[in-house]
Amino acid sequence: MMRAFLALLARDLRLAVRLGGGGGMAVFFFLIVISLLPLGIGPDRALLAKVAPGMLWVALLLAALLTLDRLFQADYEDGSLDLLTMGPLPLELVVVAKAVGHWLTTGLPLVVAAPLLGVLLNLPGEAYPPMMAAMLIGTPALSFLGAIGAALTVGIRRGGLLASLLVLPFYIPVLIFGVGAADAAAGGFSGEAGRQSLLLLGAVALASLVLGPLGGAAALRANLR
Amino acid sequence: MTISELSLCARDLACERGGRLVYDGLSFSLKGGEALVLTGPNGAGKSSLLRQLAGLLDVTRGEIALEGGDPERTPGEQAHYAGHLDALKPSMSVVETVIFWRRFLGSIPQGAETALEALGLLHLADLPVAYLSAGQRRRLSLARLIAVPRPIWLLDEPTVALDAASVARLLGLMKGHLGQGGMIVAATHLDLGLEGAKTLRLGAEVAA
Amino acid sequence: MDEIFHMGGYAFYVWSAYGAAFAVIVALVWHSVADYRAQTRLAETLEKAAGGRVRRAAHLERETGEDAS
Amino acid sequence: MAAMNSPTALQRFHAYANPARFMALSSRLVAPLWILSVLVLGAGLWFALFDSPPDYQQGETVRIMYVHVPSAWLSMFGYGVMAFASAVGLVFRHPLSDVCAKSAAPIGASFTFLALLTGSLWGQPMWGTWWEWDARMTSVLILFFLYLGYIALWATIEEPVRAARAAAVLALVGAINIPIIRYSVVWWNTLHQPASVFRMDGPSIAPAMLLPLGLMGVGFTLLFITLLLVRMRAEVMRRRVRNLRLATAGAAAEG
Repeated sequence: MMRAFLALLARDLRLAVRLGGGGGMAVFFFLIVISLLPLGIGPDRALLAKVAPGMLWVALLLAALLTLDRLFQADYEDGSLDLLTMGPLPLELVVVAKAVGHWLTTGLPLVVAAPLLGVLLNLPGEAYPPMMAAMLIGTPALSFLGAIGAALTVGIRRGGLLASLLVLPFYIPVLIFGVGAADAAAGGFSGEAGRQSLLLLGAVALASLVLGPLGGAAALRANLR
Repeated sequence: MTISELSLCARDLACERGGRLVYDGLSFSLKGGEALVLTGPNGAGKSSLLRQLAGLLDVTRGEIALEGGDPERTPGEQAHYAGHLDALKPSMSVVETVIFWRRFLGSIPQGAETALEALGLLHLADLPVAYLSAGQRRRLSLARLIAVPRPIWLLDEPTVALDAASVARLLGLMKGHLGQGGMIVAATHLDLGLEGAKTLRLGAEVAA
Repeated sequence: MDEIFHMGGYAFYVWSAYGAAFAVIVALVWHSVADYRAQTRLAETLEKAAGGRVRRAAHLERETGEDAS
Repeated sequence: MAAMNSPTALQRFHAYANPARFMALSSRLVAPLWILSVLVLGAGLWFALFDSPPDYQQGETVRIMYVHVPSAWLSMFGYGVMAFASAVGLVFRHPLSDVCAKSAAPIGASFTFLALLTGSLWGQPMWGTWWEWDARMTSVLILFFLYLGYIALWATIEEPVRAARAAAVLALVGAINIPIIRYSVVWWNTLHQPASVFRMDGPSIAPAMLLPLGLMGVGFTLLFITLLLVRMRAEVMRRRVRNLRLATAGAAAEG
């Protein structure tokens, strides 16, 4: 079973690397959205620093949403998904493998790109460590919760947009606690509020690790059969 | 475990698609070494029956039972389903595709040559799937049957896009599978020439 | 010599800039050369596999032109 | 371009654009170009780091200029090469110009990134900020996006000829759009904040700095050309591999 899990994960990573698109495209989108912000609200450094944590998180959520439709859609269209359900691996673990692959190829590159973009928004130096910690904790939740939305809309034409609408409400706790962690540091008040946000974010992430595979597998079963 | 003791039974099977009853009260039984050929007009439910047997489609009524197989696994997990879609990734090479199937479907670590040899694809092993012709893709898709041993083969129009030589090759593989005590359920318009195969004509049941 | 590395107190910025430039250029050179070697090796193996069936000269003539059709 | 309209020039152009001839010619050029690039860059580095005076205003940080300015130059030169090759590719339909445009993009993008990065490292000690949304930096950032979009388009379309056409259109639209973007950004920036906060045009360059800057500029350009040739050779080989593979699959279908 472990071998089947690793085989699927390795295949997804290999496909992501070969096709290029995926994670690179998400990082590119992230970069573009962040660069549009100063063009929209003006190059006022103090103002940018104030909105930086929130905007980084919002842009990161949007970039992650953009890639959700790749999670199951391609495998559905070429018939691979049928095979994935016929293997020895429980469907829940298939969803875990897909979500882990999605995080490694999308979530992780976005987190790596975030500090560079923080520079563009004049994010204060002390906000970087908590923001990075929050993003590292929060992005797996984006992949696992996103898997539910992607599974719900698999097989629907232009399902990507619908998946975004379905998933966004689930992303709200991640956004609130994630921004909370960075804002607390940027605002200069004690580490207490930031630590609390990080803990809550961790709880959300852990819950999504359970909820995502269960919900995703249930949605796939409902959609496929 | 000898797979010749296997038997696959469908009792009183019904299928409903989009509110329409495709078939109802369908029963058959198949023993190891036997083949069942599904015939009938378009929309009679040949593909639906195969997907139900594979566990890819919910059974509206009735039941599907596999006796003598691995009790830990569903019938679908002991079957190969080759549908209209070939489940191939253009950016993976031929040999990578087969190795992935062996690892994922059968937890078999290595070795893909036998399957590629059996379908005459060995000389294309390192070629990315994107370069294959329709017939070569079909053959690669069918290489799964050989790459991962499973007792039941569910084939939906397996000869589509295959030339005469490849059809003969496939037929040889099917006979070999039956000879080892496996089972085949195939939907086809073409007369495959499988001696002693049972035939199930779909569409007639609903009309009668 | 020390004052050169000290860069009038701006060592971090100056050496970072040169370091970054060096890293980017080395990465670019490495990627370009490695890609060329890999493609050449691949082409040679494929040509060997193709054997006498397709002559090399014929390929040189149409290797990029063929796609334009 | 005008010269190419005469038949002999066009013939000569096509002769050089023949991939086999290109491979033969470039294989003789690559090694000397590597040596020349390294020599010029080595001399440039010596003057840049050890044998040029610090600036009376910017102090030692002025040495960042010797990598920053050549990178910025190549970011534009690279786009120029890419756009020109794209235009030639669209008009004359010769695949070698597509190869040239495709190969120039990652090099140009790398040097654009380097220009942004070294600019940032220069900005922090001089202006006290890593990044400022000033007109020039913003438009270089947008140029970087154009490069990335161009590369992404190439990567997305499987079939080389179709990818080349689409990418060429993008490169040309981008070339027309760059001045417009540039002016809009200048206008945008001056609207929001006075341009007097800081300016890139510092004191005019002293002759002692001109030598390392010139050497580095020439060295970077030589390096660009060398890299372009190597990448073009790799691309030609990639297409050969593609055709060989198509032939393998085709031959298997016949046999």
